[in-house]
Order: sequence, then structure tokens, then C-alpha cells
Amino acid sequence: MLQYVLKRLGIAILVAVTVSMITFSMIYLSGDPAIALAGETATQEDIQNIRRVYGYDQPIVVQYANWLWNALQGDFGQSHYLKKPVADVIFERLPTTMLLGACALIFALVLSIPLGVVAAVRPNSLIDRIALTIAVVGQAMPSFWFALTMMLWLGIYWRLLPISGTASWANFVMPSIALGYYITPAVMRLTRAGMLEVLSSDYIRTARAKGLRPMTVLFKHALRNAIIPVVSLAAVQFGFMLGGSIVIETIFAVNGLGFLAWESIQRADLPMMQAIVLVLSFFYIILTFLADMLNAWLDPRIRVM
Amino acid sequence: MAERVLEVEDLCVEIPIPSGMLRPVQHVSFHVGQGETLAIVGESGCGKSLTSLAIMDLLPSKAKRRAERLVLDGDALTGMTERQMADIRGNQMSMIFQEPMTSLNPAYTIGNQLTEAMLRHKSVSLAEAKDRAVWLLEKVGITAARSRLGQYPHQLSGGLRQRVMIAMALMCGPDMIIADEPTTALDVTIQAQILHLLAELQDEFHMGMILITHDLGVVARVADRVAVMYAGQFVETGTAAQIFDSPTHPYTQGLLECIPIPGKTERGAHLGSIPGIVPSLVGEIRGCHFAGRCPYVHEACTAEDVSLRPSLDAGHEYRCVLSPQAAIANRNKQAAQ
Amino acid sequence: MMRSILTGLAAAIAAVSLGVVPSYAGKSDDTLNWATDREVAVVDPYYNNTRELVIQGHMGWDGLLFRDATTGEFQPLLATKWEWKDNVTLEVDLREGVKFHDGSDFDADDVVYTVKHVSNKDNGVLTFRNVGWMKEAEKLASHKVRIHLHKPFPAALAYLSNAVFIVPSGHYDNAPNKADGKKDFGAVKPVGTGPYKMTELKAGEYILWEKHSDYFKASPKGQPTIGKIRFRTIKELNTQLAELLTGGLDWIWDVPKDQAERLQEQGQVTVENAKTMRVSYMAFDVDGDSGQKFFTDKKVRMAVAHAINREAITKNLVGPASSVIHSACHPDQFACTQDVTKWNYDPEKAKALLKEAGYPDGFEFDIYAYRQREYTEAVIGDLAKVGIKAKLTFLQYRKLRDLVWKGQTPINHMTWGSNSIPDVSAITSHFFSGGRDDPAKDDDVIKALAEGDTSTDPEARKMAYKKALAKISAELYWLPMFTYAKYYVYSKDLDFQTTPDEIPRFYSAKWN
Amino acid sequence: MAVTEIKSDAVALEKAIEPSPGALLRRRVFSHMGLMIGGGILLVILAMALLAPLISPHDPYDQILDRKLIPPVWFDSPKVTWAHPLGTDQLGRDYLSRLFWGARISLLIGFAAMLISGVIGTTLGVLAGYFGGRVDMVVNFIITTRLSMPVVLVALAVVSLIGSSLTVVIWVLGLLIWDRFAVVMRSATQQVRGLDFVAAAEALGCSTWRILASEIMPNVTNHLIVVATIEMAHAILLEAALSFLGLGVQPPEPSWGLMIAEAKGLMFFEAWLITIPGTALFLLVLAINLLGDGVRDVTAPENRN
Repeated sequence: MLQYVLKRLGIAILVAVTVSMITFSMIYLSGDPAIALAGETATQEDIQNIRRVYGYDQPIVVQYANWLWNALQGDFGQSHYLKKPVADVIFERLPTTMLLGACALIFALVLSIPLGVVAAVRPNSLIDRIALTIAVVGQAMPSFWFALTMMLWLGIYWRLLPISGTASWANFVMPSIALGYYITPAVMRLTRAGMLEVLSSDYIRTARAKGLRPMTVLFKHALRNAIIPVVSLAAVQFGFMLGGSIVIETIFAVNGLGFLAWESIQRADLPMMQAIVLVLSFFYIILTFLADMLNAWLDPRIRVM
Repeated sequence: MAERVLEVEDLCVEIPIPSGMLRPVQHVSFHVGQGETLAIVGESGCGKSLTSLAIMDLLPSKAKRRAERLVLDGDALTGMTERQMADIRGNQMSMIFQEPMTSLNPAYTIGNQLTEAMLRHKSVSLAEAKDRAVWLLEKVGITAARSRLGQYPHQLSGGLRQRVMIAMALMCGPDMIIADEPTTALDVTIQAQILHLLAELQDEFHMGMILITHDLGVVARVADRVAVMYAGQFVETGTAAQIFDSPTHPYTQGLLECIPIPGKTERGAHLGSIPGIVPSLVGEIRGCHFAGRCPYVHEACTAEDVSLRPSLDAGHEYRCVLSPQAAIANRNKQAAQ
Repeated sequence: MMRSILTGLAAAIAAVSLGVVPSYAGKSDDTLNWATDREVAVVDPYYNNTRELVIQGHMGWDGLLFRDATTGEFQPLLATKWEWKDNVTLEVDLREGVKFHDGSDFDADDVVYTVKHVSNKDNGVLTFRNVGWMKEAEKLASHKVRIHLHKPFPAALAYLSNAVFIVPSGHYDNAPNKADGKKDFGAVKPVGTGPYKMTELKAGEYILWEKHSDYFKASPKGQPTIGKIRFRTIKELNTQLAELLTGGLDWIWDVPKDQAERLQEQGQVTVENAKTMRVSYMAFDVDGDSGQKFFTDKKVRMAVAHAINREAITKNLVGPASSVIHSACHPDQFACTQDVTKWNYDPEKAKALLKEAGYPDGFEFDIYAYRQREYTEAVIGDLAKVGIKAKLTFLQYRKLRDLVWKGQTPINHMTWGSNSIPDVSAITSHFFSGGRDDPAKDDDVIKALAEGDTSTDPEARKMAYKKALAKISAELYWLPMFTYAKYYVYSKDLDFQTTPDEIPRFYSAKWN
Repeated sequence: MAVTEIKSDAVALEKAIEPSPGALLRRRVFSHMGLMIGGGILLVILAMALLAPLISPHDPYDQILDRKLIPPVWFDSPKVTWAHPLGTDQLGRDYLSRLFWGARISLLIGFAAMLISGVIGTTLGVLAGYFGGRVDMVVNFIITTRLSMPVVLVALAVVSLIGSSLTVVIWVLGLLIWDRFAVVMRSATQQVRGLDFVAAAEALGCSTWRILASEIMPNVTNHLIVVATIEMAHAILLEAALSFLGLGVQPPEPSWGLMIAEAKGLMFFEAWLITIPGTALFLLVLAINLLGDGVRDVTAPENRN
């Protein structure tokens, strides 16, 4: 187990370093960063000055090392636009997005795992077909369309939910559904496929031959094994949701990281963009690492070696 | 004769498939007494595993079971609800499967899986269940039994797992045990140990046992009575001695030629094989199911359905249009060639 | 299993529908909610020059004078009396008994401090043009000051009323340091004398203002009546509309014509189309800095001018209060004449001109824009009809302005609101005095504008500006497009007056 | 075991009845509802795209501001005219013509992005699956790195930094969504590599490239087609999301995503304006997904969950 953990950890760190290099090189996509940083009133002299102060005159490897070193200490530099430390702004917005992501994930799992299980227990039944339809339709609808339609019905016509902002828990309902709906097909399909496979396995037959109650067979013996790949998927999807919440946050005026990212992109606020990409990537890496660990813990074949 | 634990009369299994109705088990009847071992033998695909699953009511959900009588310990299983059936499974009647590698749940410890049936069926404490599990593990020849309870299936070898499976089947002290090819997946050296163990335990606990196998060598060693199954039907039943000494049905004869039997087959003797393929079991088959492969086939075979009829000795039955004398004569002729 | 989940879900939905939904509803909790798509992180009239802050500047701060938006007259605000001693000295008597939000009293020291701080270029006031004309303020008595100018500045009173807000003495002294060591003046907690005081700021989400209960009674702005005013950032127009229709918002603007007309038909909210000081223009890369040299040729510029159907865009996309303009200023501004070269819609002539210029099959170039994408798309559509293919790059204002300053835009289709100052100097002089925004840097124009900017004789100014405007239109440095008309949409509960200067006076709004 | 027995009987039976594998495949194709529906819709859209110049009633770029926002013919409005069967958009351009031309661009984006990502992902996946060992480790590492970068965010950032155009959108999407190709191709190749005929080819001394081209590739094609459809749908939806935020295809090009984005402001008033391209996009993505599922079912019925 320890060996497994260390191996995974090593890979995670290596990936993180690579991602940080790619993110760092983003700054050179738009030309000379010093000019961008110097801003509107800068003279040639100012730009030279900035090059020196920010180290843009140094070899790129040194620049990268400095940047990474600062980033590791939580210093992502100054936002060009907001004129505040990037880290402060990000950590101010991160909780909102995390909350949204978590709600969306919970919604997705609560919807898709039971549907997947039922669909697997009764293949080709009405519920299976409904689940399949949800999956296929869900994959084909642009998310903003779904979000706006939901706003139209739940918000305007029926007045069930507040439309925008983050004032109360009710404000998170629509964005969470809109965001979570997009991962339900994948989770549902995987749960269904996993359950089908597990349910036809020999040890389920053994469990039934023991005279265990159907619920015990289903939940203790089947779901426990079928859920293992779903855990990985859920972690991966949670990472995707944090990065993919841009559209949803924009529509529902949720002032989270996705919204900040979008604003920063429009303002060409490079340090902010870099930091957000980096933070989200690290998040994803940590999540997949944790998912691996959870998997190992769920699956004794990995845990007990 | 010992008291009958299990009585089966006219058991049928039907499975609807796109091209019609598949009938893998047709009108099977037999009974098993206390301490008695019935071996069901046949090629793979003949319906013997489905027969056992039908008794346990563990058929795939699409499959339908019908039976005139299906009685365990005097209780009719036929009219039972799924709930009542679940109360019997693993309790009065257990099953041992052929794949020890995959028949244990990889996510739970041996101890957990051993005790759960007992905790389900009997009002015992976890400690009591564990004690019985240890006692049984020792019985099936597993050393350091108590420490095994905390281990996971993947930490055990195939032979050990099959022993665990046997112990698991015995947890509630069943009256009836069905062993579906319990040794097929194992090493030859271990096969013998496991069989020996099964026979011993059956004797000790005085259980009825159905042993499903295609290995006639195994049958010869442990079975009291034998049923030969072909294409969904029993084609010959009788005591082990009757079947091995005077096989009457041409299929049984063919089977016995296929397999070297220790002490019965001479070294270097001619090993036969049965030409042809098993008929499709979709829809109705007129006449004898073996007609397509039988060396002695003639018009009468396909004219009408053939039913089981008594052979020369009492309790020995077979399903063929030929008289027992004629059938045995055919065999001897064949052997002489 | 399934059933229990469904029951739970039903219970949750029931709970929500039984009124757990928090209501922002305006009138019921005495809060006016308004929104735009822009984020406001800095609440200070000098360190944030977005329109949102101009509006909130008038809520939180007072200038010395007050300009009546309808009559154009100046009225006393923090000043009670003002008098030009000569054309670079203005003497001002200050009002007594005015209190800042923090409870301190307003006096001459505050004016001296404010002028000293903002007129110092090192302090980095964003729109320095608004304040740079003042040299210093001199305290004559506890409530009397004298403001000295660098040079004669005829628009001084307009700027004093619209752009110079008084902060308490010492306001910026304890500003935190930025990472580069400079002071971050924008981070200071806002304090002014205005009718509302800021009580909450959640950057990027909302700014909450509360009634300033000690607001001085004699103010021409009137006494605030609505308890709270909340500004919210909502990016999506759809979301804004949805909030407005459900009572989550009380006021929005910049609603496109199509949507506004339909809202008007529905009759659930008040819809108003009002003039603004904002104009739309297209600036050509006259000297070819962008690398795409098409527009150095005047014939090509003329072709573009003839190709665009400004009447149709104005009528169909902008709104009834909008009109086509021909000179580089807003017709309501002082000295803005329309008596200049007019380029009418004539696609045939445009094609002929293109042929003459050597582009019989047209050409392809990049067009940049930042506001009301559909207006630019309409321009692109018109250009396509004469064979010019324009590729749109749509950016945020600041990013685009940077590109414009670097001269990298072949054509930029932009707008200018003149900071709501009703004087040509606020637009034409801003763009054509040879600065970074000047696409042509034409000496004649620069000279004429300088003359207009410094003269105090209105007639002389008119003459000078006319000369400049005529040259700009004749040479087509800009193609002036149209004046903006804004659609305001607000709750029927709200008693609100639109003004032509694009500064909604929320402080004087009332509930019906 | 019992289930296998039944299956083997059924298979034996099918074999006995069916004349040839080709006919069998044809029969499966034509009896698969999803495949037929998906294929049918896709054919119609493809025809629309290819024939756009011939069947469009108007020039899709031709704006007539006086005739803007004419509703489609089935609406009860005095403005309705058969000259514009689907009405006109907010700039008075014929909606039907834009829909036809938009099919071209949406399909082009989906197809081109899928092609780029397919080439990258398949190359990596097949190499990793075939060679295993170090190559596999490196490829796995690249895949993990790619997965940890948030797609929407990186796409937006890059497009905003280098400027948006059709080509840029295609390349950015193509370079970002190859991960699924790599993952699936890798495991498919691993499976095929273990089969006897590959070992036989190796034993015969065939060159590596020959084995890859003539033994491996033909046997992973069905997996490739399935992933290709998923990624094509994915690319089309991503473009729609980019367009929604104004960083997709630039106007006046009529991509379906852009048509939705342009019409979104009127969705509460003129819902048809967003419903028409929205439905088109939905049907396209649905058709592609159905096709993919169908191909999987038909070519590998044993994989059907």
C-alpha cells in the first residue's frame, strides 16, 4: 500500500510540475509580458524597468523557477486589472465555486447512481429506457441552453427559485442542477455498466445462494464493487466542473472562480489567468490522487498487498 | 432406504429467446435421501447446471421454472415466495459453485462472507458465528483458521478458496448440498483432496448431496446414484454400479467409452468419442434427443417421444426404444470391434 | 429506494416553493436593486472611471456645484457662491453644517486637500483630464477657498460639478501599499458627503449603499428617500431580464431595442428610451500603423462611409431617441455643429470608389469593437455588400483601448460618453489633440482645438471647433455614426427620472 | 456456468441460421433503431451542409434591417412570409439559409477537431498499447497531464490570447480533446496485442509498422469510430459554449453555436430564434451519439451493456 501511495504521489507531482510549465509558457502567447504589465501610461523606460523588476530580462528557466517558487508560497503576483494580489482574489472566490461544484456533484450522484442501479437491476425496463434517454439527451444539449430554459421555467414562470446571485442556498439549486446534469450521463452509464457486470458475476450468485436479502445483495455485495470506477469518475468530473463552471457561473451570476476566470480572460489579466489554470489543475491532480487512494481503500486487492 | 431430503418431479426450465423458446431442462425427476449422493453427469450444455440453479431458484430472471413437485424436507418449494425461498437458501440447502476464484466477493473478508449467511438465518451473535466459521475452516483443512477470517479472497489460493466455499455452504448446517462441478477449476492434485473432503463432510453431517460433474472418474468414486443427462433430459439413472457396469443407453455407453476409468479401462485401450453435435433445444424435439448422434438410430427413434423405462435391475432406468437386452448387446458388439 | 429519493426530492421542492426563496423584492424591503454587466472592485470616483462608478460617485460624494441635468444651469452644492476673480482664479464660498459619512464636518481644508491630491499627477487619478486643469486650492477662511488654474479653462464649472468630488482631508494618507511599493489609493474605504454612504462591498458581486441620514437639507440633489440601494453585477442580459421580471431587480439599462420593445408590449415594467451623451464612431487607421494599409487611402475611407447605412442601424437597432451624426461630437454638446461634410448611404458609389482605389473585388481587414456587438455586426453586414470583408475582434474596453493606443486597429468601432460633459472639448479635444487616441494627428485640427479649448469667448470657441470638426469629417479620420439612445427598464414601483447625461440619479428616486 | 451455456446455444443457433458474417452485420445494422435514426438525421444534416449553396433561398450574410425578426411561417403574425420559411434573425438575415450554411461550419468544426484529436490520440494510444513499458508510461503521463488542464478554461484563454477565428477554434479544440482517443485506443490495442494472430505475425518476423498497420489497426477500428463520434459531438458542443461566451466562430459566419449565442438575448421573447438552431444542434449531437452507440452495439454485440 505504501509503495502504491508513493508511486501515485510521484506521478502526481511530476504532472503538477509539467502543468505548471505549460501554464507558465501561456504568458508568452500574447507577446511581450512586460508591455502588457506596464499598462497604458508606460514609456520605453518604464517597460525596461518592469523587465528588470519582474525579471523578464532573465533566462526563461530562471523566470520559471522564480515564478514557481513564488507560486508555491502562495504568491501568484498582482492582478493587472484589479491591482490586488492574485492569490487573495482567487481564495476569496474559490469557496463559492467549490460549494457549487460540490452541490452539482451531489446532485449528479444522487440522480445518476440510483438511476444507474435501477436500470441495471431491470435492464430494458421502462426506468432503464428513461435513464438511457436522460443520458443521451443530456449529452446532446448545450449547457447554456439548458440553464436558460431552467431559469425560464423554475425562475420566471413558476417562481420556485431565485434567479441569480449567491444570497442563500436556494440560489445554488439551479446552477448546481445545470452544472451537475452534464455529468449525470457519464456517471449513470458507468454505474449501470458496472452494476450489470457485477450483478452477473459469480460472487453475486454466491451471495444469493446464501439466501441474503435482495437489498443486502444489491447494496453490500454489488454496489460496493460497482462503485469503485464511479469514484474515480466522480473525482475527475468534479475537477472538470470546477473548470467548466464558467458558462454556468456567468448565467447565474455566481461570483466564483469560473466567473473570475472569464472576466480575467476578457481583461487579458494574465497573472490571474495563469493562477486560475494552475490552481484548477492542481486541484484536479489532488482530486485524482485522492480518488486513487479512495479506490485503493475500497478495493482490498490494492489495499492489502 | 434413507428418508428423502429432496424430491423433484417433472422439473422444466424454459427461456424465451428471440428465435423461440429454449428448453434446456425437460421433465427431470429425481430424489435424494439423507446421506445420499446423487451425481448428475453430462456434457457441458446438457442442462445439469440449470437443473441445480432451478432447484435453488437462482435461475437468470428471464428463465421460467416449472415442476410438478419440488419438495425439500417435506416442504413444497414450488409455491414459495422469493422471501420464503431466501430463508431456505444457504440455510436448509446450500450450493457450492465451480469457480472458487470468482465466487467470493473481492471487497469483503473471508470472515465477513462466512458469517453473513449464519447471521442472516440463525439467531446467533457475531462471536458465535465466527467460532463456527473457525471450526468449519479447520474442518475443511485450513490451518491458522482464525487469522484467515481477516484475509481477503485475493490473498488465498484457488484450493483454499474452494475450501472456504465449502465451509461457507456448511455454515448453517444444511440438509441438502448441491455441488456444481466443485473441482473443475482446480489442480488435479487438489481435486482429489476436495472431493475426499466433500464426501467425508457429507458423511459426517449426514446431508443429501447433488454432485454435478462431467468427470465420470469423480462419479465412480463418490456417487451413490447416478443420473446421466443429455440435451435437457435424464437419459439413464441408476446406482453407480448399475451405470458403470451395465450402461444401457447408447449415450451413456458412448460417454463411458470416452473416459478412462481407473481400474476399469485398460492401459492403451481405445478411447472413443461421440460424433455429431448436440441438437438445438429451441422448440419441441420429436422423439429421442440423441437420435442425431446415435449409431443405432432407426425410424422408431424419431416417431414419438421416448420415456424413461426400467432396465434389467430395480432402480435402473433408461430412455431408449431399444430393449435393455438389445442395447447391452449392441454395446458388447461395439466393444468387440 | 427510488421511491424514497423521489419523496425526498418532492419534499425539497415543496420546501422551496413554500417561500424559502429569499426575496430581494425592492419596495417591500426598501432596497432599490440595479444591475449592469460590469464588475466594480474599486469604489472611488478618482480611481475607477467606469460609468457604474460615475453614477455611484454622485450618490456617495458631492461636488462644489450641481448642474441641473434638464436646464443645464449650475446650482450651489457644497459651494454656496462662486466667482471668477480672473480667468485662472475661482473664488468659492463653502457651505457650513455639512457632514461627511464618518461624522466629521466639511470645511475648506477638505477642498484644499482634495484638489492637492488629485491635481498631483503622481497620485495617478485615472481620468487626469478631469482634474488636471486645477493647479491648487488656497484656503482663505474656514469655509472659503480660492481655486487656481494652470491656464484659462472655460469648461471648469462643468468639470467641478461632474468630476471633482470632495473627500475629507487626509482621506488618502493611510492608503495601503501595492506590491510595487506605490500607494493603493483605490483601496481606501469610501467617505464622502453624498446622500448615500457605502456600507458593504463584495467585489464582483454587489455594492450596498445606505441612506445618509445627516445629509444636508439644502442640497439641490434633494433628500434621499429610499433606504438602501444595491448595485449588482450580472453578466448575462437574460439573467438581468429574468431578475427584473421576477422583482429581483428594480432597474436595468442598456437593454437592446428588440427586448425593450417586447417588454414594453408586455407592460409589466416601465420602458423608456432616453438620449445619452454617448456617440458611436468608427476610427480609421489613417497612418497605416496597424499594418493593414487600406485606410490610408481616403477613397477607401469614403467607400466605407458610403457603404454603411447608418440611418437603418439607428432606426432598427438603436432606438427612437437616437440619431445619425456627421461630426465628431454629440449634437447636444456646446459648439457641436452638424454643418460638415455628410457621407450619405450609397453602396453603388462605395463600390465605384473601391474600384478607383484599386480594390474592385474588395479586401479583408480586422475590425475591433467592445460594445453592442450587433451594431458592429450590422456594419460588417453592410460592408460585405460592397465586397469588403471585415473580421470582428470583440474585446473588453480596456484591452481594446490599449490596442488603439498602440495603433494596432485598422478600424475600431467604439463609443465615447464624454463623461457626460456637455462641451465639445470633452470629446473632440480628447480624441484629436494629437494624443494616443488621435488616429490622424492632423496639425490643423490640433491647432484649432487648442484655440477652442483655451478661449473664453463662446463665439470664438464655436468658430475654432467648427474648423476642427469640418476637417475631421471632410478627411474622414472618423466616421461619426450615431448618438446612443439608451433603453431604461425599471419596476413600476419606482418613480425614476431619466436624464440625457447617462447618470441615473438614484439618490432622487422614490417608490410609487 | 449456466449463463454461458445458454449463450453458446443461442450463438450456435444464430450461426446455424445466418448465412454469412456480412449479412449478419447488415441485419444488425438495419435492425438497430438508434443507429438508423442517428444515421438518418446525420445524412439529412450532411445533405444540408453539402447542398447549402444550392438549396439556400437567400445569401446567409445578406442583412435587410427593415425585415428583421420575421417569425417562422407557422407563427400567427402579419409579418410571416414564405420568402423566409424560418423567418429572419435580428439583423434581417434569412434564418433557413443561415441554418443550412451553419450546418457546414458546425460539421466542419466537429469533423476537423475530431480528426486532429483523433490523429494525436490514436498515435499515442496505439503506441502505448503496443509497445507497453516505458512508452506506455510516458504516454500515460502525457494523458494525465492533459486531463489535469481544464479544457474550457484553457481553450478560452488561448483563443482570447491569440484571437478567435474558425481555424484557431478548430486547432485549439483538436489539440485539447485527444485524451479519450488515447485512453481508449491504448486499452483496445493492449487487448488486440495479446491475441494469437498478433503473436503469429510477430513470430513470422513482420515489421512492427506492418503489424500496427495490418494487424492492430483493423481490429481497433470499431473502438476508433465510437470515440470519434463522441469527440465530434464534444467538439461541436464546446464550440457552442465558446460561441456563447463570444470566443467561438466570429460573426457573421453562421455556426449553429453562434446562432444560438446571437439569439440568446431574445430567448425570453422570441424563443424560436434560439429553439431552431438549438434543436438543430441538439439533433446533430444526438444523431452522432446514437450513431456511435449503434456502431458499438453492432460491431461488438458482446460489449453491449
